[in-house]
Amino acid sequence: MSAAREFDLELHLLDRQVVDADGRMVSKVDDLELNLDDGGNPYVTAILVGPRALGPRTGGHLGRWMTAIAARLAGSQDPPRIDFGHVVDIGEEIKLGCRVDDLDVQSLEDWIREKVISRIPGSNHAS
Amino acid sequence: MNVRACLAVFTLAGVLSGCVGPATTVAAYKGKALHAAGDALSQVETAVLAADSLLSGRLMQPYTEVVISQAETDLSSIQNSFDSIQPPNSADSDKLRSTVDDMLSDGLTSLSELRIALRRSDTNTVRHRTDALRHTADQLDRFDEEHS
Amino acid sequence: MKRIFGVALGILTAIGGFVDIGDLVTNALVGSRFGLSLVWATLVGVVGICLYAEMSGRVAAITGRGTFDLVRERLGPRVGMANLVASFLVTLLTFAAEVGGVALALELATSVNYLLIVPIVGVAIWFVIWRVKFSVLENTFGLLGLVLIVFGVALWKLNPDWGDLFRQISRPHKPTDESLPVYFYYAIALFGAAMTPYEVFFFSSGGVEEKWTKKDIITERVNVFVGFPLGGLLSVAIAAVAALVLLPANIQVDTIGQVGLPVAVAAGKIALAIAILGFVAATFGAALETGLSCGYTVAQYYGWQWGKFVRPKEASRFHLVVLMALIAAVGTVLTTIDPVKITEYSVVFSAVALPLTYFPILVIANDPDYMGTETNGRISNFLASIFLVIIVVASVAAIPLMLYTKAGQ
Amino acid sequence: MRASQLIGLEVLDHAGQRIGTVTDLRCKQDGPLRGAMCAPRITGLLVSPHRLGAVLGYDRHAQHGPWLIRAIVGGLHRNLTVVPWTQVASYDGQIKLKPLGDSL
Repeated sequence: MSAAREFDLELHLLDRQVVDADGRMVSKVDDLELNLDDGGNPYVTAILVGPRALGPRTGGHLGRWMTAIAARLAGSQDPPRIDFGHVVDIGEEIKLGCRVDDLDVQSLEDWIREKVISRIPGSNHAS
Repeated sequence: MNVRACLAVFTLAGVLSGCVGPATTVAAYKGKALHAAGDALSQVETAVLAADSLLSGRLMQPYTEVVISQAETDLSSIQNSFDSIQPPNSADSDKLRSTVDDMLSDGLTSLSELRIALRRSDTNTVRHRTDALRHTADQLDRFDEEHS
Repeated sequence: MKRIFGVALGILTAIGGFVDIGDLVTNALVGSRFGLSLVWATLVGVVGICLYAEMSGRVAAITGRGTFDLVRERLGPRVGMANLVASFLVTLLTFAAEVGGVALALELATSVNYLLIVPIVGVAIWFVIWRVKFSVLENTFGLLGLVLIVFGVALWKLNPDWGDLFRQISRPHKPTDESLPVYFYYAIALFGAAMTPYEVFFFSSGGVEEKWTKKDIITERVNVFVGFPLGGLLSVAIAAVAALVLLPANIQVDTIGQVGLPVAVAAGKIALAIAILGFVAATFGAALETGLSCGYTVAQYYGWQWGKFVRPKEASRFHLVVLMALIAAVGTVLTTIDPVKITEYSVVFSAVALPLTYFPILVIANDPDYMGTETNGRISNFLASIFLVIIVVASVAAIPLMLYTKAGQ
Repeated sequence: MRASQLIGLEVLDHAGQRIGTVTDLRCKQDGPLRGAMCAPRITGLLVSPHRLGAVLGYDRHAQHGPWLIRAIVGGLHRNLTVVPWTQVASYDGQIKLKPLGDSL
């Protein structure tokens, strides 16, 4: 990374595709978690993913409905987070240094894989 | 174009297709009679074309059966929706109604008999019914010219 | 070998995507009512889809990402969501029309009631999407769809007065007994049939599935500028044979059976059998494309793993969306709504939804951040801007015209 | 706190005068070290006088492409100002700025 690169959060980070070390698509950057450093300046500490992060930004009935259902299913308002430490490259896509299975951010994907898709024969046969 | 507008449009469009409201004026009723005659003509001519093609060996039996029974179903729904329209109380409208209704009924009977003959591969009856349909088609065509 | 498959993708998207149930029905219907006086709308649609598909294919090749991935990134989640809902519903409606189309075509071949065939078609679609390799899927239905050339043979065998046909096309005049709003309603329907949004979703996502890169841009351009005009010619042939055989007999097309009749009249049983095979291949190919596109649009918006290039287990949500779209499509046809009616609505609503994805793709195709040096050239930008106006006008006029003409009554 | 809770807020100067809405957060990658690289630290707010631009998503950056696009989209992007984060007094519900001379 070049020295102290400057960019805009919404333009270069928000809604970008997050890809893991194997190139598998993890999620979009649905929102970003900010914390204050000792100088009082906010800085990005994590990528927030899933409907609980995206819902408020989509707004309207669909947005609220999406957030409410996800929150009830997961039993908490806070969306899953990917610590910003995992990010190794901010470019066309946001690349992570780890694999998606090591992160606990795809509970819906895992649930559907277990309950539906892997039950259908041939589900691990790439085509 | 928010989500609500988009969904409302879908339901509205769904409702609109093919509903026939009650006729009010004589002219409107004539318009509906012409429209029904035109639709009926299309179904009868389809059956004639399919039967002729079958008889001249250019069309397969299953295909013909499907086309003809489809024409029969459509013609009966054309007749039902036309008959369900309340005509304005004028002698001309009543005369118009009976003329069109007779043609539609003739067409429907010929079509049903054609379908039955077809399934029995009874070529003579198919030929006769097709000629009868051709006659009904000419009537509908003349009706169309005279009144439009 | 790669290049041949590349061209196959183009042919499939041209035939399977271009000539689908929407084109078969709309072109035959318009031919039987308006003769060739509306062919200009199909030709405008062909030029439009060439531009639109080329742009989105190039965007996919350079960025390696699908249409809706970029639409959300470029427009933000709110506008992206409205875009997604509209495009998904139109694609689902088209998917239902395609499933109905396959069943109706098979009914013509077997005279088994189409409602009995629909569930079998549903299972077959799921099996092919689930197990058959992307490139195999492309080639089979691409090449099978080519047999629709039999409409061209039928047109030639009718040996029409070609001069008169050309005059009808180049100097269109509206038939006297049809009103102007109905004329323009069907112009928009033809335009929507030619420029269906799912073709672009499938084409660009297919580009990502095939892992296109910058060097594939030439293949992509060949695919588009060979594939779509070929599809356009077939559509014109379908309209022409209907105009020559059905129009004089006062037959107005409202069933698939009528669409095939001119081929039988002109060239007999074998030609018709080939045409039926073409109907099945084109509508089945298009059903796969629309089914996958339902999955592509939603998965690309949310950023889920998508695509057939990974094992289904690794793209569970994508495959679940495709499965649910398939169940919804089969369910819609099983409600006994006439599939031809569904088709007529799907092409008009395609025209309505077009600007939603065309505009962002046009913006992205000009953005050096995304495209580097491969941004639009001056000519393509000039044409693309003209089409932006055409597409917006068609989109705005579509629904008022539909309501006014009671869907072209 | 989430980025989306800052973006879209109204920005008022210390006299309570509305300047515009936050359409983006400019940042520099020189925050505390986290894993492979420094975290992006917010250095300023991008404030646009238009609300529509932010909603439509076309207020982003200089517009390329045919004149028609520039005409439709370009207009939304005219005078975008960057307000340094040090100028921000509070950001609860609205962004209130400190008096001009104060942040130096």
